[in-house]
Amino acid sequence: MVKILYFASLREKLGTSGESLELPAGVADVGGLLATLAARGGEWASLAAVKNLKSAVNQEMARNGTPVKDGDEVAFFPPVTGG
Amino acid sequence: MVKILYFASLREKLGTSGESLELPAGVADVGGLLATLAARGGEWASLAAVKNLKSAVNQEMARNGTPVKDGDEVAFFPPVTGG
Amino acid sequence: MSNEISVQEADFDVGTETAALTAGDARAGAVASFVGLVRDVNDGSGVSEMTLEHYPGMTEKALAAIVAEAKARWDIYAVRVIHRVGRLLPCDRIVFVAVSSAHRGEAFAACEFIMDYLKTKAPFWKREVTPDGARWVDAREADDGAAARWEG
Amino acid sequence: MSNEISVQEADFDVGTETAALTAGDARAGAVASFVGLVRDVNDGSGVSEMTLEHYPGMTEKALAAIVAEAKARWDIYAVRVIHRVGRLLPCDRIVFVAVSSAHRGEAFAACEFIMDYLKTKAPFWKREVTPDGARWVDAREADDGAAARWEG
Repeated sequence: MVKILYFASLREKLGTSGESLELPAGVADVGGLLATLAARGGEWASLAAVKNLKSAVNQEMARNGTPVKDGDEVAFFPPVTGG
Repeated sequence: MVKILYFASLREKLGTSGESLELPAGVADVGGLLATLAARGGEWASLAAVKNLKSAVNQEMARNGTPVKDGDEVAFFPPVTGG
Repeated sequence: MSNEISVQEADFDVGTETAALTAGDARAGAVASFVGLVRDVNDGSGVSEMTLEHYPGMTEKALAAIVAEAKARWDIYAVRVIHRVGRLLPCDRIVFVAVSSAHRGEAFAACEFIMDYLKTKAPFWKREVTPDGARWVDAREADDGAAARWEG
Repeated sequence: MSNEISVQEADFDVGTETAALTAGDARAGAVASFVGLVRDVNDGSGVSEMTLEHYPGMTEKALAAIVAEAKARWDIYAVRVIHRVGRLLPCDRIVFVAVSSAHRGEAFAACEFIMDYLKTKAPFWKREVTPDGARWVDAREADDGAAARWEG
């Protein structure tokens, strides 16, 4: 299982702040997980098209190529705007 | 008459914080005034040799070529060290 | 320093925090600091209130990494970062960053570096209320540029 | 702003001064500030106390000119400069400079500019007491360099 979190506008658009997901066979990185989620259709389909979508794996900034394995915490969010 | 002020290490070295002086004939700028003071000899002679000696005329930073006329306030001091 | 980073709903006292940074540390000749505040206008619209969301857990880690990077780059003594979350009104303080050092050049550079990195690497998001409704604040390209000048 | 520059023996309150700079001004999203403090060591010698001398009259004029120059160079809102004179001890505050602006870049630049110019153009002189006696502090070449980068 991986824990997935959604923040800010993404959380609002998807209507959820997170979920637990069994990592599908063959999915081994952030990009793969993103494709899996987008394949759900509806609002999820737009995930792959979000401009400047950011991700984190285990609370560290990640890229599409960052590895994801069972037990990880993966987060998706728009560019940050604090400060 | 010009009012002359001395600050910091210069004030200590010369033993005075200031004086009023009748501007000698032919003295028309800071450099000329400095030469007049240095001609007094003793500690005054060292005035012309002070490293990075600074001056102000009427409370504005000046140079040796800055004009000095009757009624002006002229100050001599070492480089500033505030802040 | 034990109390280096705080993410909190509560306001903070700039005078107390600034003084605490150098309390008993007579090596420090310089403290550079920054306070970010809620403006009543953004992108041409009036802003009546704002809500700051963050990613608990990652936020603290990201800020700690930024502070560690600043300490590796400059000879600085103490750092304090406070970032508020939750609902804020115009003129409210949002963020405080302060850095002490022997001399001002390193304190200024490290303080500005921390703010630039915080703006692009710490997981906070602003949602503001305008006359046209609530909206998520867009990231500013200027912030990416500000952060990029510290790279390489 | 009526209360922009102060040269005084008394200490100042960083929190009060910082808040006053943006009180009622919701345009301001950024305040960059600097506090200079007496260090207990300088040029390799211990410092037990310090006396700050200045040129009354010229000091205020020089500081006002520096602030005016900063306002001409950057889009900033309010500026506050406080410089203490007289006898000070290690850890005592010497100087405070704060600048408000819409965004942080201009606030930081103007604040650092004012400090750099103050260090080389405002008539203050430090005399410090060390174990070897009292001495006038030498100007730092680094300060001339810091001021020079704003020229031209």
